Amino acid sequence: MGKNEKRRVESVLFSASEPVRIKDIRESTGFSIKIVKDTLKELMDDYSINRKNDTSMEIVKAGEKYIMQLKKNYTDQSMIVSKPEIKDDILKTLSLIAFHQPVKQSNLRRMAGQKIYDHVDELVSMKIVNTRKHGSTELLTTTKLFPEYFGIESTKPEEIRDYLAKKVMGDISKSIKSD
Amino acid sequence: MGKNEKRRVESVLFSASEPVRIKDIRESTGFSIKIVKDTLKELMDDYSINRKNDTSMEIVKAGEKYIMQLKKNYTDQSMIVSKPEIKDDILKTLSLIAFHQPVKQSNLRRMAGQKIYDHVDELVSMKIVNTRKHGSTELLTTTKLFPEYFGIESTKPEEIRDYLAKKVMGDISKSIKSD
Amino acid sequence: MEQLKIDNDVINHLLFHKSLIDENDDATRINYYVEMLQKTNEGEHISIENPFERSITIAFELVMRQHLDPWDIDLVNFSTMYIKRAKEEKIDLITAGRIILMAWKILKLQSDNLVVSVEENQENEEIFDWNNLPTEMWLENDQDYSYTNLIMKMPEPPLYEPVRRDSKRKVTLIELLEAFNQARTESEEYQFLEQQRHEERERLRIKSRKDMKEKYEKAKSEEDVEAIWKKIHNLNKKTVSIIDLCDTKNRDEFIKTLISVLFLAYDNKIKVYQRKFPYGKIFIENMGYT
Repeated sequence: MGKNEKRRVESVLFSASEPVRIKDIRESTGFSIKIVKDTLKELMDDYSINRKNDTSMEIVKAGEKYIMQLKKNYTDQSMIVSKPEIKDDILKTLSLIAFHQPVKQSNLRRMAGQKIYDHVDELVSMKIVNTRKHGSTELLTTTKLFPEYFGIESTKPEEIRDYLAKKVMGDISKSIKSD
Repeated sequence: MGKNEKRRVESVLFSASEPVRIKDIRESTGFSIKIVKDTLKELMDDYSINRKNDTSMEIVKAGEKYIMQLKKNYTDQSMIVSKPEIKDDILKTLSLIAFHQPVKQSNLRRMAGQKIYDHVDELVSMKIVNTRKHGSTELLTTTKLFPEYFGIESTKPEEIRDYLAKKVMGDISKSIKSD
Repeated sequence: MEQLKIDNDVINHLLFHKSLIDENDDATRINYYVEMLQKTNEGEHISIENPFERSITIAFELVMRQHLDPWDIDLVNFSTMYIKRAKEEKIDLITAGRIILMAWKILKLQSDNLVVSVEENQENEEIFDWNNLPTEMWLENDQDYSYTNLIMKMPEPPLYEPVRRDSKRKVTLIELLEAFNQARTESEEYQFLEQQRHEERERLRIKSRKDMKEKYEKAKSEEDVEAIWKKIHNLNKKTVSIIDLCDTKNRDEFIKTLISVLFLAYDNKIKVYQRKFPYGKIFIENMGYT
């Protein structure tokens, strides 16, 4: 592939910030499927083999999609400058659900107010919280994704609960000690 | 600078979605201010001079901050997710404000007509333009966000003015000045 | 107290204000402020006995110390800071309130009025000089003129929005735990406040009942109740409206009737109800009617 094709496919991957399908790349560049595929292959080699030590990024296939991302050994120092994908407020609600699960939506509202309805919607759409009807209210639990996401070994609600409690209490006692 | 420094500073720039300060890079990498500055300089050269045709990205100074972004000639076809947010008409009004700043709103109206009132409102709400009462009219200036948003190195009004003059008039402005 | 380096903006602001007041108006007050500020500026310590004037000094100090724009004071913010200062300085709050209003008038309201008068002048000026304006006033040289012209004619603006990544990373466990810690505290506060609100509502409910009962006891007069009962009885209907019993436009009469009606209801002689709450007609059902 020519340099121009490479640069244009690369620019799509860079700006997308999330995995993109071959179809998406074809649509924005106007290249044929074959050209997109071949170019992707060459780009992946460039980043991971030919220019291995000259870039901290890589282009990888993730399922049926492609993404430009940091190579693993460079991810640590990007922590400070990149923003977390779940906003603070929503994260708080998630932690309450994780701790109190299975928890009735109405009880959660009593703990933290009206705003939790929006938060629950968003958490459900992220597939990290599950909701099921229970009488007139919803019963909320975390999904399998939750322990995966946070690298918690346990999948059982009680164990997640214990884990959170221990961690938070631990932090508190630490901060008390350091005072 | 060594390759390691370059890669680590590069990884910070890649993962930041907003321009970052030297201080932020120092915090994430643990390098001294001097190393960060030198590395940035080398990286900027790599992307824009040494490897000019081998990358669609560039690293630029945006006001007092630094950011990795697409080179201008790749911005059009890379749009899957991000689209230009500000309409051309408003960008024109903004380029008048940036050039003539501080400029009275009433004078701006004389240059470009009634529509500027809406444009100014939008630019103010985006925090790119600042307005301050001055007698009966508003005095308009660009804010600190302006160079950051557009990836312009200069932060001083005179320098911004020169930058724009050069863009629009090319060498004409130089010959006028030297007269 | 720490000596203040007076912001010249504030003095200029006052002088500007002074230069614009009507000749017939008395400028003494402004002169006094300017003099006072200039003295402070020169490091002179001014002890002010008059609480009213001391309050004004504090207002100016705040404006200057907080580097507020004398043309544009955020009154809400200013008031909060001012009340705090006034408490510290032990100025009584009624004076302080008056001062805020006055400071506001001086710093904002009056300048707005002035702006209007300046505006009027400028508008006149504009119309006057319109023919000479375009190039001389604001496009002072060739470069300004060419730039502006080119911008207006060019199909594309010289500025473009660069494309950057919208990178988001995953939330870390530490962040989750921190969020949990905060959520717990906030939830406790939220529930505590809810509990307090609930108790307050309950307290008010009981109190208003008690008040009502006392008022009712005071207001009811056996004769009034008897008279209304007679009226209801004489209408000889199962259900009547309160409109049938009194002139509802006469406030006193209406209240007297309503209280008697309530008393009769209390005695189980009648039933009182509305079909539409709270503004619907008040109906009275005679329990003894057969």
